[in-house]
Amino acid sequence: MNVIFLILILFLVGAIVTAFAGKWSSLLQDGLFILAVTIPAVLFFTQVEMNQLVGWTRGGIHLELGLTPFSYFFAILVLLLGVASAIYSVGFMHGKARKSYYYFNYLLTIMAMLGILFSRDFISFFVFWEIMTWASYLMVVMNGTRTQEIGIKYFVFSAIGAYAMLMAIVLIHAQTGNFLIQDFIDTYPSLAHGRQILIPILLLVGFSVKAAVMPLHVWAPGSYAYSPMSFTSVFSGALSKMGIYGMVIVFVTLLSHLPEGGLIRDIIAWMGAMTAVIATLWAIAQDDARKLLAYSSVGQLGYIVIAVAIGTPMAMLAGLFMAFMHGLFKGALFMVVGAVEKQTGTTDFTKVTGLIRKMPWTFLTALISIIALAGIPPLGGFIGKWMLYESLILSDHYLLVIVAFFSSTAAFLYAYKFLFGFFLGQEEEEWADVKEAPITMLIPMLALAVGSILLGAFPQLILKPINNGLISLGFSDSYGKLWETSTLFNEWGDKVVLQPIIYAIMGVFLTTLAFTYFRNRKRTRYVSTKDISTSGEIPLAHENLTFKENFFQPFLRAVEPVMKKQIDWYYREFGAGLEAIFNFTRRIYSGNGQTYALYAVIFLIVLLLLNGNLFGQ
Amino acid sequence: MVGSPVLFVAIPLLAAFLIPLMGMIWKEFVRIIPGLVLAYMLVLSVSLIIYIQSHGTIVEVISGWGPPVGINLVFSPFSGALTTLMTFLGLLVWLYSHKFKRNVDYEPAKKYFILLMLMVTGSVGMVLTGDLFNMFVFIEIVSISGYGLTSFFVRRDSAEAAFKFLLMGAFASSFLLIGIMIIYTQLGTLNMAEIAQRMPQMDYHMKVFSLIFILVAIGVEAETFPLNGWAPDVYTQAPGPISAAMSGIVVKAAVYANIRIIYTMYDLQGAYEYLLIIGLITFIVAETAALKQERLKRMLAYSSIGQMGLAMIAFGIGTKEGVYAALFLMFSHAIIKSLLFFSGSYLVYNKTSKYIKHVNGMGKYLPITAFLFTLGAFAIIGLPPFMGFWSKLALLSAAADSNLVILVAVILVVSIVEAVYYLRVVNRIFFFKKRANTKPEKPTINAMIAMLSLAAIVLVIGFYPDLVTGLIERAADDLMDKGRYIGEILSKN
Amino acid sequence: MEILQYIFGGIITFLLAFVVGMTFGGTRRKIIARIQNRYGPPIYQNFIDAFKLFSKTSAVHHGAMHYMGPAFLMVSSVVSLMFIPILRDGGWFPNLNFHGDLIFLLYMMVFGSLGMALGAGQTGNPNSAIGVTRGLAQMVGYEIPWIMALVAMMIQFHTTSITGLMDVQLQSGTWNLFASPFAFVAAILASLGMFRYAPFNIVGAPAELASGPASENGGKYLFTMMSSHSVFAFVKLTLFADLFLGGAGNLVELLIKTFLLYMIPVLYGVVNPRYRTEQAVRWFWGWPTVFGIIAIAYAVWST
Amino acid sequence: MEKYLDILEIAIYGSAVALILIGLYGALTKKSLIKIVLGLSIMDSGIHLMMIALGYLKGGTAPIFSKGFENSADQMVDPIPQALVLTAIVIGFGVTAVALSLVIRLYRHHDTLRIDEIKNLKW
Repeated sequence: MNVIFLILILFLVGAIVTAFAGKWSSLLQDGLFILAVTIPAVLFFTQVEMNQLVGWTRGGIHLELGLTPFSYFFAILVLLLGVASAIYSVGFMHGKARKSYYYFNYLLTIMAMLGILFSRDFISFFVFWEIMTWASYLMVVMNGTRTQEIGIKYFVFSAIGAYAMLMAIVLIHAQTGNFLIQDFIDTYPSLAHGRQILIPILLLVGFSVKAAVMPLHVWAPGSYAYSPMSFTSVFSGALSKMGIYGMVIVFVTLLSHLPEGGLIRDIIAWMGAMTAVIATLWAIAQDDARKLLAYSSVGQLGYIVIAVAIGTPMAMLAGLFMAFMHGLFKGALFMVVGAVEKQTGTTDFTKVTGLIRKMPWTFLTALISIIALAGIPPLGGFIGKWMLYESLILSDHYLLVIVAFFSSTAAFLYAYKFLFGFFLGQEEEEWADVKEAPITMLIPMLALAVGSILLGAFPQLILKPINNGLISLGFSDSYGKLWETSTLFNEWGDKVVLQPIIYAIMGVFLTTLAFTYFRNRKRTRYVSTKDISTSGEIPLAHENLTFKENFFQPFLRAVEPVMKKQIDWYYREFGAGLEAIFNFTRRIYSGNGQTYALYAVIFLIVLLLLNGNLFGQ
Repeated sequence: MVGSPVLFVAIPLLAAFLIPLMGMIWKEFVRIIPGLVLAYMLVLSVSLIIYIQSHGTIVEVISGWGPPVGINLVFSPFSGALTTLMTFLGLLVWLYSHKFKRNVDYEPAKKYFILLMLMVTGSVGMVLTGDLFNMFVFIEIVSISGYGLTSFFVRRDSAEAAFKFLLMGAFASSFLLIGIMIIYTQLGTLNMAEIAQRMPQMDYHMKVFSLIFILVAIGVEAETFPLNGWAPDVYTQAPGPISAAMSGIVVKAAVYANIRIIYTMYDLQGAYEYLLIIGLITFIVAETAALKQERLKRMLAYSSIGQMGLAMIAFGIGTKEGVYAALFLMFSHAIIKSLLFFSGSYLVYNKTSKYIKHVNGMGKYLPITAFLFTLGAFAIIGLPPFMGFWSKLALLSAAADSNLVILVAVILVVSIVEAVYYLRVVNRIFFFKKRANTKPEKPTINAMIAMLSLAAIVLVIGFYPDLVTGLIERAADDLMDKGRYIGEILSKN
Repeated sequence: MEILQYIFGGIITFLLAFVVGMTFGGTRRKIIARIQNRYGPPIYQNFIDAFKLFSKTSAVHHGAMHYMGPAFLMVSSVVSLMFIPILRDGGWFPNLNFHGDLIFLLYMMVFGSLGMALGAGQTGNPNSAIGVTRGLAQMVGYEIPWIMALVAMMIQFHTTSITGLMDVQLQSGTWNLFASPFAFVAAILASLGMFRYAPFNIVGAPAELASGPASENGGKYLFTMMSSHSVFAFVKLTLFADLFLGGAGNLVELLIKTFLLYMIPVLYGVVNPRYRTEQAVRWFWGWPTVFGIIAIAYAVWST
Repeated sequence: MEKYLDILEIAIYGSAVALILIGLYGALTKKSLIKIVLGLSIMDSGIHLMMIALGYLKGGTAPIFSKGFENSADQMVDPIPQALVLTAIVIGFGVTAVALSLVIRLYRHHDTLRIDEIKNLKW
């Protein structure tokens, strides 16, 4: 059996077996679950060969699976996060309800994502895409909170995307006569112009939904926030990247042949930019960590979309690098939220506070990941941002630079809010006996955080697969050597050399720390956060020293005009209107049998009157 | 040849008369014999299907009278495939209700099983017959047994539903008679093959008039848009398995009749457009009406109507791909909707009002039933890798191949509505708290077998559609090849 | 050996920046005092303060982040300093001049605020947190005109490196102040916020917040913060001089140019009351941003 | 004789159409369930009558091959409509019976025979 099949089938079998193993032993189930993820992952990295196609026919449709260098890059992300989050899940789901359900859908989602990456024809692509959708849908509604709202919204938007894609797929079939992706790419330049425009747009709509591009992003905040956090780290970290995966393929292989391609790219890029801005602003306004990170994910995906839509070689590298980084740090951050939720029972900033000394390792993960998120050198996040800005400037998208930079700066606000909200600030009595998260949760978190640091120093680790992947898509190879040195440079010859920067930063940091810390260590003592100077007055016991509510109120007041109404609101109104119309039209079925008979007679008479026109010779 | 198509009609009719007599010997016969008959019909149709693959279509001439005068039964790949599907479903419905009606007295049970058997027989007859008037008779058999079965539960509003059904049915049969009459006066024959052969001679207006009367008449049974007012009521009030049989068997037969008439008998291009437009309207109206339903079975009913609309759209496309898609849709819908009706009935078992809210929290108490319902819901929405996906793909592909881009878009948009109302129910099953006054009822073992076998089909075909695509393709070929149909029947003359 | 050279150059540069920054700070206090009709502290008062803080011993701390806050701040100022050419043509230690560009510098410069904010956060003092939120909000405000000005320069001169921009001025013989005047205006207006002098001093707000983020720090912490602020002021001024005034050939020229630039926020601050945070943010998104847009338009048009 | 037959034919067709229309009117406008069922029956009768009339051949004989009529197939009335009508009448009878039994059930359940008041199932 081919190893690609084997991997997919192992996941499927693993899902079923794991789901039922819970009947006998919880420990066995956990073990099987980890194995069900790691064995295929190991197989993938050791056995799968590039560009080897397996074809077979199903229902009269020729299907092909295989691995390209481009999907290899995404597969790294999926499996990395998949394995990390699986280990984390074992700790996170311990003692929670619906564990079997969770494991089943988790494995199915990972399988579907790998399947998408393996697919070399549109039908397998779509099949895996939809499996991914419904498996993740089942995860979103898993907690049972607001399922009719959040879950349905997720599904409706997924369906909009998937059906747009399906429409494109059947149109493609009408043109080429089969469903193979490569055949379509080859015939695309010779299509009629209308189809040439319509098909990529439909595909892009499909991918934009998963990539949460405005205005199709409204499902994302709720769905990310209400899934189990251990899944959200995959959901936001890897699953959303499937949209990016598709978009890049469309941009590179299709739109480059289209005269209007540039316009479409610009529109998408601007949509991405608006997503980044609006989502960032909403993230700042959130008081719930899950929602904050959810909006933040949408915003970060916005940057990635900008980058891949611009589509210069450097922008592509930037976008894909950021996609990978986002997987790492957002995965870790969602895990942090999960850990806090597990240990305290809530994720509300206004309730939890001062956990830094209770959960130091969790805090460390959060700190590193937040620094990566904010794009501050020397971590990996900066490299992506840097390449993004440089490529935007070089490709004359100046306004986009401003917009992207604005949202990136504004991201500092919520980044700070996240750290401050959970870990800093007053240490309240209520959380005095919170313990550090279990080791199974800490290890994957820290591993991802280390990944962020590692990619800051050695971006070539991941730039190399990206580069290979882009070249295999037929992308021009002007940056072929980029990853060989750790030097980033733009076409104007300006550069950032990472190693000395990192040394300088570390050197100064350690020196200063030594200066303030080591000389004082013996003589200072730790005092609690209650023991603070308040302009000479001693705070009384009942005085509130916790600053939590309306955290960024001044800023939010400044940006109030753009945040008056969420896009959500328009969709809700639209949906409610539609439902009202449907509710009205179904009154055709009045309940009176005689009316029905009358319909029949009238229908007959109308047809008889129309006869010549209706059934023309 | 292992048997004759006549047996499809003869055996059940004979059994129907024998059952009351046998019932006097041992009461259980009333429940068992219909099952045996249906099983026999299934075996027969499967063996005939295998037979015709090597020997070609069977045309059975009854009592030696040749086609123009006598009645004939045609077991072609197309009608054979449908017969197999119907008898299979009939058997499952019987299996499902075998114990389901345990608590029902002898008298009602007798009526129930006899009528069920007759309904299946009538539907099979509609599919097999090659004679227009004979088709009318079978339609009436189906309808009358349908009226009886609908009003089975005395204490509900079932009589109301049955009366509406009857009213529409009576109009339909009148119209059908008029249509048949016009054809007969013009062409002097009632044999469908001969009608098809002589159709070009017919006066254009007469042709259109007759077609309209027949379409409206059969449209009542086939649940096309302005004629389907009875359908939701009947589905709501009939016993669960009967709803399944209605949507899986009766409506399929009616759609078959519709299609046979348009594809084989008439040569009017506009009829395809009629199918397309009416199908589309049916689809849209039904799916949107289903969105806000409060009763589970009524929702399923509208969904069923909508799916039939889809099948009609597919037939209306008129190409071979379209016919293939339509047959696939009919097949998958019959299986999936039966699964939904079967499992849905248990989810709202204890409440006669069958409100959707009664399914709240049932996932915890009836895990397997709830899982099967979910499977059915996912399949009918068209999510891969379940069966519904392949049929929907075939439909969309056929529409796209015929350059009907707008149609593809409309179907997909309305499908989203469909997804919404199904998922709302699924969410209720699993994630809502059980209501205090609902009592979960465990399915009987027979019902479970019936549901599991349907679910197995949904899954297996979903992963391996090749099992049926060959059969469906042959059926589609058969329907498209009008000349061969005429030739095969008339050669028996 | 290169490393040693970097370290040595770094230390010397740091000392220069420290001294200049402190002196400028003292001058500012004096000027403000005189305008307010006071006598004011001597110019070297800052040195005295720094020495006093340096020799004090802290008795308490609030945990790890509390220690790291000042360190982050110092990293931000010193590393930024290392990337800025002090004098043109390598008249001073080159440090890391050729290893970074403007965008890198932008991020390096905000690094400190975030790190400081973390340190302030752990103290648990609500005033610190309030100050931080105001500071971050204000930062989002002024970064917009600032990045616009920089992007305008990049467009106009096709380089993102600071040395590159200096070379451009050297070759053309005109300062960028004249070559792209609107960018200069936008950048200067943004710099008002960067210095956090009045009217943008609500972050520290000495009167009611007890100097905001810094409120829990004393002794060595405060010394570290104070010196890094001074260095940072020097960094910003030198950067402006490099970008817009053609850099400096020797130290005297550098001092004159930076002092003149320094007077702009100082004098603007003296004659203005304090803005509320949202007013400040909106102010930055008003005229400074308009100038920024004009600068970009001008840059696109002129290339 | 010829003229008489013509008039007869017109009368038969006319009465068939009239019956159909009367039946339609009754079934579509009368609110009483019984009247609706009656209307349906009348409509059926009209259709049956029309079918018979269509199969009628002017001056034809009964379609029975008996002594003396062996070669007169051309003169015979078409037998098929008659056969059909027989079947249809039986079916119509059955439907009417079912309908009336349903009416009884409805009356017991709803205490009314007005069709517009029996609307528990709608939308």
